[in-house]
Amino acid sequence: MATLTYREAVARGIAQEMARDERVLLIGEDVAEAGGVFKTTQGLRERFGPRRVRDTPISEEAITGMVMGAAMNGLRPIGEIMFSDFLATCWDIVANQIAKTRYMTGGQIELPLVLRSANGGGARFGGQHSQSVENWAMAIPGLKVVAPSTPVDVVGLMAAAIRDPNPVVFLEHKALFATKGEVPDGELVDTLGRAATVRQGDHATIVALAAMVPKAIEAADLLGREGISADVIDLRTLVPLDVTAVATSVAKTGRLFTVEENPRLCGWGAEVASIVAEECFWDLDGPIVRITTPHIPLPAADAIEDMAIPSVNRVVETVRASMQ
Amino acid sequence: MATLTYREAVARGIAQEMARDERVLLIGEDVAEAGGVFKTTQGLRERFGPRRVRDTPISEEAITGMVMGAAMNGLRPIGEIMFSDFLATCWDIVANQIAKTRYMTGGQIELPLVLRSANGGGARFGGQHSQSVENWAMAIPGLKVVAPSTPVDVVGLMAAAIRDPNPVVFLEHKALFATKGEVPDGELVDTLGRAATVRQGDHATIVALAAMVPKAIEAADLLGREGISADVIDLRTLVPLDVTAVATSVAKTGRLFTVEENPRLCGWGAEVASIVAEECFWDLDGPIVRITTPHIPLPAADAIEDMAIPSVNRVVETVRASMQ
Amino acid sequence: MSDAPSNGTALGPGSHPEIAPSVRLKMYSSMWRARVFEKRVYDLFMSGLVKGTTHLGTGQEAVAAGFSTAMRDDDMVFCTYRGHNHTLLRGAPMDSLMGELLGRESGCCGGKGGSMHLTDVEQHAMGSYAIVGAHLPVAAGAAWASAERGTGQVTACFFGDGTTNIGAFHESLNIAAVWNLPVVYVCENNLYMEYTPISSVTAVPNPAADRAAAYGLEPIIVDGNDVDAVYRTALTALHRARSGGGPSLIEAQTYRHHGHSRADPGKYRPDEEVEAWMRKDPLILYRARLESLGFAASDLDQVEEAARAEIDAATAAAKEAPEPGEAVLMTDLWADGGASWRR
Amino acid sequence: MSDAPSNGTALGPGSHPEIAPSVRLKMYSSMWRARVFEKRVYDLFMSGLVKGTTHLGTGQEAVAAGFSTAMRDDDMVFCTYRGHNHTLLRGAPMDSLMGELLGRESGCCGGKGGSMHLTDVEQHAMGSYAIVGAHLPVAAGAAWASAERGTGQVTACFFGDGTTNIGAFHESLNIAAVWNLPVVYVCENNLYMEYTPISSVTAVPNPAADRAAAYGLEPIIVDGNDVDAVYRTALTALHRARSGGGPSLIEAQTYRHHGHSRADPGKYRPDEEVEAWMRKDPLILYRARLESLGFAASDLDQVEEAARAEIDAATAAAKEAPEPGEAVLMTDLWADGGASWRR
Ligand SMILES: Cc1ncc(C[n+]2csc(CCOP(=O)(O)OP(=O)(O)O)c2C)c(N)n1
Ligand SMILES: Cc1ncc(C[n+]2csc(CCOP(=O)(O)OP(=O)(O)O)c2C)c(N)n1
Ligand SMILES: [Mg+2]
Ligand SMILES: [Mg+2]
Repeated sequence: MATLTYREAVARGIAQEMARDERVLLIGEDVAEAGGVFKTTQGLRERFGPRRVRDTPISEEAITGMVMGAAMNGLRPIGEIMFSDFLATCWDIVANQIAKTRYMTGGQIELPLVLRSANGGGARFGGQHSQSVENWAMAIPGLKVVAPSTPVDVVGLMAAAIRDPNPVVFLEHKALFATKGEVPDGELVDTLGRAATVRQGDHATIVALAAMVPKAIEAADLLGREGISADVIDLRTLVPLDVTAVATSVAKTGRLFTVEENPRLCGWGAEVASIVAEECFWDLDGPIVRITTPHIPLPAADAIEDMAIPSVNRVVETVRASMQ
Repeated sequence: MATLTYREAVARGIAQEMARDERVLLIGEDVAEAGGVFKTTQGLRERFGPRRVRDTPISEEAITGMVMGAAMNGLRPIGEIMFSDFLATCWDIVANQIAKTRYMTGGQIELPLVLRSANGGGARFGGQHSQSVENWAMAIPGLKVVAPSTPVDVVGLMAAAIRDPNPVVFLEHKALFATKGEVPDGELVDTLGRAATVRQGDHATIVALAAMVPKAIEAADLLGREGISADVIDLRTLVPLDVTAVATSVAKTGRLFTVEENPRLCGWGAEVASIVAEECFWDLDGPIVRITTPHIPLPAADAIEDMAIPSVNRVVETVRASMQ
Repeated sequence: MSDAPSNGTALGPGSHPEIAPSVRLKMYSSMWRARVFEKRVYDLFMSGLVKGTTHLGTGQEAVAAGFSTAMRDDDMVFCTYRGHNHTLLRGAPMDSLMGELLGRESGCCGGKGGSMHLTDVEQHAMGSYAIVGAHLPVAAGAAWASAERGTGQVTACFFGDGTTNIGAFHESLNIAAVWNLPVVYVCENNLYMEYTPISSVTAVPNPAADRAAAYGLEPIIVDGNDVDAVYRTALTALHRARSGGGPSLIEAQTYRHHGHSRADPGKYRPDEEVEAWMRKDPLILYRARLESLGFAASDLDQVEEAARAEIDAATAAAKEAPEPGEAVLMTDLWADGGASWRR
Repeated sequence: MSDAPSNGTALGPGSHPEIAPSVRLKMYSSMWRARVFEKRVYDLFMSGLVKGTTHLGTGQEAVAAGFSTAMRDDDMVFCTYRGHNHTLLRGAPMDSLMGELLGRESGCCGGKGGSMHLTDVEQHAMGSYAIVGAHLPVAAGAAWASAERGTGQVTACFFGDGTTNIGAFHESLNIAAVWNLPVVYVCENNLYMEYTPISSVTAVPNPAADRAAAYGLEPIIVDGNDVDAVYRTALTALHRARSGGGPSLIEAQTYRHHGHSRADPGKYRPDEEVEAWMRKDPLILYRARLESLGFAASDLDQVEEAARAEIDAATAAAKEAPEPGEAVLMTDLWADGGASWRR
């Protein structure tokens, strides 16, 4: 058992799979010599050599397109898109090519690839380097979407993503890079599509993802002291979505709250809320409430960025007010 | 009063505004000499000259970027992205630049521009030319999103979009181009953000958009004969969203159904459903049901494309089953 | 493809001997097979059996015929929505292509792809891509994998003149050059991007060749209606790529006989231009050359007849094939064969 | 900007007379103002007052100083996250820039933009763009509007060497050339894209100049550390654009003194390389030239002192300014001043 930071866990997960399978390669901007701008790929080039860990030009369409082409031809490549905001610069390759090719070719083309990217706000980087775009990816049929909240999940889900025969968008949260957690020694391989219930309670279900998970946990702890006990569900992956975990919890608690960082409209919270409003309607004892970033770009100044992203306080107050 | 096709209404709306305001220009691939691949811009170059209606190279980032830059500097440009699927090739400009610039600059930069695009399926074009991407745009703060269902709405909403001081994504539905409708003579200017209740009923609220509107109407008529009467709401614009119209109707009927063409996850239907599940929860008499395209790319073969997109039949059966 | 000249790809630049008669006959046959295929697709489109849209390669057959003949069996091809010629000549069975165009379950993509997405991975026809420029980086990636795995494969990537103005072209050519990838980029310059003359939207006269230097590459222009010239150029570029010499960018000058897509009559093109190019029909030119080289007219006639017989049989088979049913709709999104997003 | 040489932009290529002493002094002052500004930003970043990230233009001042001095008042500038120099020298008040960097309500963007998005539309500093390449087509669009409206404005667009490899570069240069737009593209080649040497990811030695021909443009390289050379090159290109001669693509060779961003010490750069370039510091070089031209040392000292006084005052003002409050968060998404998406 070791204590790793979330950022170290990224490198650990990739290294585990690169050591196991020589078809796994990593490309991206500054991933090799520099070890990544977030130091998430540190040491990989030294360990696996300059051909398997390679720096690219600033050419996101080339990075994603090449990862796709290589996956068609016997590799299991990983492409890094430095900030998830930049996925927009290669969205055609991601959403129209990578996601659709298996279906459109009647299953002829398999694309075992991973696109990794640093997602989310809280770093005072401003509107073009802070977005949470997990909902962009979730809205595209053919992409799996992973967004872990702890170092151990990073390692295990990274391994699962790399081994998955489908394209996976793997979102690492910038605000979590420095967080630490225990990671068992040896090979770790998790399963995509399983949520984790990280707190147990009876009165409410709080569903969260990535950097919102620790906030939801803290909020649940505070609410617990007031007599409102909540299940906190860490979705971990958006596609496949663990509807069973959410539905089971809502059947018990009767109330659903989602805590999401992406801007309000059409986020994953809307999807989860809609599923529950359809499939678990008769279990509900009150409104489904989404706690989100407002529908704005994230501002740079710390004073207002902190107001935009859901806070522990906002979760506590929203749940409390809604449960009264 | 004249009878126009939906495609003629596009040209009529643009022409009305170009005649009124010389700052309005149109650029795009094959929009000028050829009058558009869907013939939606026919006659504009002849009428307004080759400088105001201009063909571009195949450079979607240039088209959208230039429209943005021109809007900063005194023009009110319209850019055509031929198929809405191609918005992915310039999504950075649309989602990260155009949408965010006013906010990020503290309101210094105004972007009165319109991006028009042919949206939607049913034409047997296959997975890369058939998508409904209205939810992509809705998920981005800073974009208004318009998707009319009738020729008269096309004209009036086009005028409103062009006059709006904000960036507007204007989605014309391919399956509606040949449909006809009465359009009054003279200047037409509609309002963004107002839904239309196109059928009145008591038992259910059916919310639809663009090509799903005629289907929802037909379904409501059929259901009406079985004693299930429904409000049919044509949203017309997704941003601003006419929550009032939907909430008022649900308060009356107690049941909400959405009929949307985009793939299932994170569509506008999820947003509408979530709003109702939060704000109108106590009005609801039963589950909120979304009728959507499955979460797949659209296939090309007519036999299966027709199965994928919500049909009148599917709406009737889903509502009927859910109301029993 | 199996009788592609196995020695061809071992040739260095400038060292091509005469083209063997069997190779010539094969290329003649290839062009005819492509020609009759597209003619039939056009007729079926006009009669409403091919739905949606279709982009014919008629007039541009020499490019696909020359390249496919020069390739090694396991070389890969990436092409566009105007990809029928390439997919067919790479080896995809005519009936599976026709089945796809008619939206049948027998289609190469089971009806899910349609005219713009013909794919036959078994034949190394790695797909037809319908969004301009997108397949260029994908082709680079396939080539990268060949290089890493040491398979000796070369990737050929075909696209149009209009494609040279989109960003993905630039990114792909640059990285292909920097990484010295075994990929051959072939611009089929047919003078138009849809209805717009390429010269009116492009900063240089030769949209591909005049950009080669921007990637440290040699400018290469070939008469795309002369199948022998294409074949020789292909051999050189494939050899270069296969022997570690890196990518090429080739501009093949050609012309489409039909409009851009569907029923477009192509009226935006000057009559004289069309007529001049019709006189340069690659099939007519090549028949004249083969006759002057002593090929028997009857042998050539037989090639043409075989092509006609093949397309008739393929059409009949496709028409008889069933349409895909509900069971097909929700398959093949994921590697497990299904389309479920939930648990 | 108001004392920019009004005759400058009327000059044709090659016809520049001597640079007037007042212009030289102004450029020296510009470089110093930019230098002290960035130095202060660095210190404030290290002390935690500037948060997030920041990309300094230290070492590259001559490019911004030369261009801003050559421009007409209403010419427009588009730049990147490494845009402090350009925004400041276009005329944005130091305290509003510093306010933005400290996340204050007094900031030019009210605190919403931050270091990477400095903008001052009143001064025609049309924004700093943080996604590589995105502002190139936007600049083309602004230039297009000038041309259509007949304003006579020229747009200057600054970007780095690494930016030449992204698709938006290609699309912008092509359309700017085809539409003959009054835009001047300036690549500040500082040899690195972040931590990666540009030569290791680019197919040509001069990332911008070697691509000019791909857009029918002349290759132009200028010593980006020689403010006089930059100024003259700027005059020529601005004149060409203003008089209908179309776009230019200029490669200004320069070097950043700091690392790429934040606290990056830039250790990936060879010591000798750094030292050689430090000797080519544009401020040192220019002071030497001005002294050799007979400018009084005391006048030059005074310029430097004025810059220092200005940054001290600006810093004090920014520190005193209030942070934005909740009221600011939900403003300015829409033209009506608000951020509501519903009715
Ligand atoms: C990104 C993108 N923009 C626009 C289109 C629409 N479109 C399809 S084909 C075409 C013209 C392509 O011209 P060219 O590259 O010369 O190929 P050709 O059709 O002549 O073979 C266009 C604009 C598209 N498919 N993708
Ligand atoms: C599309 C995109 N990809 C990657 C980045 C991350 N990034 C920021 S600056 C930079 C290097 C840019 O290099 P260059 O163009 O030479 O400009 P310089 O920083 O040297 O001024 C990179 C890769 C980005 N901002 N946008
Ligand atoms: Mg063409
Ligand atoms: Mg640089």
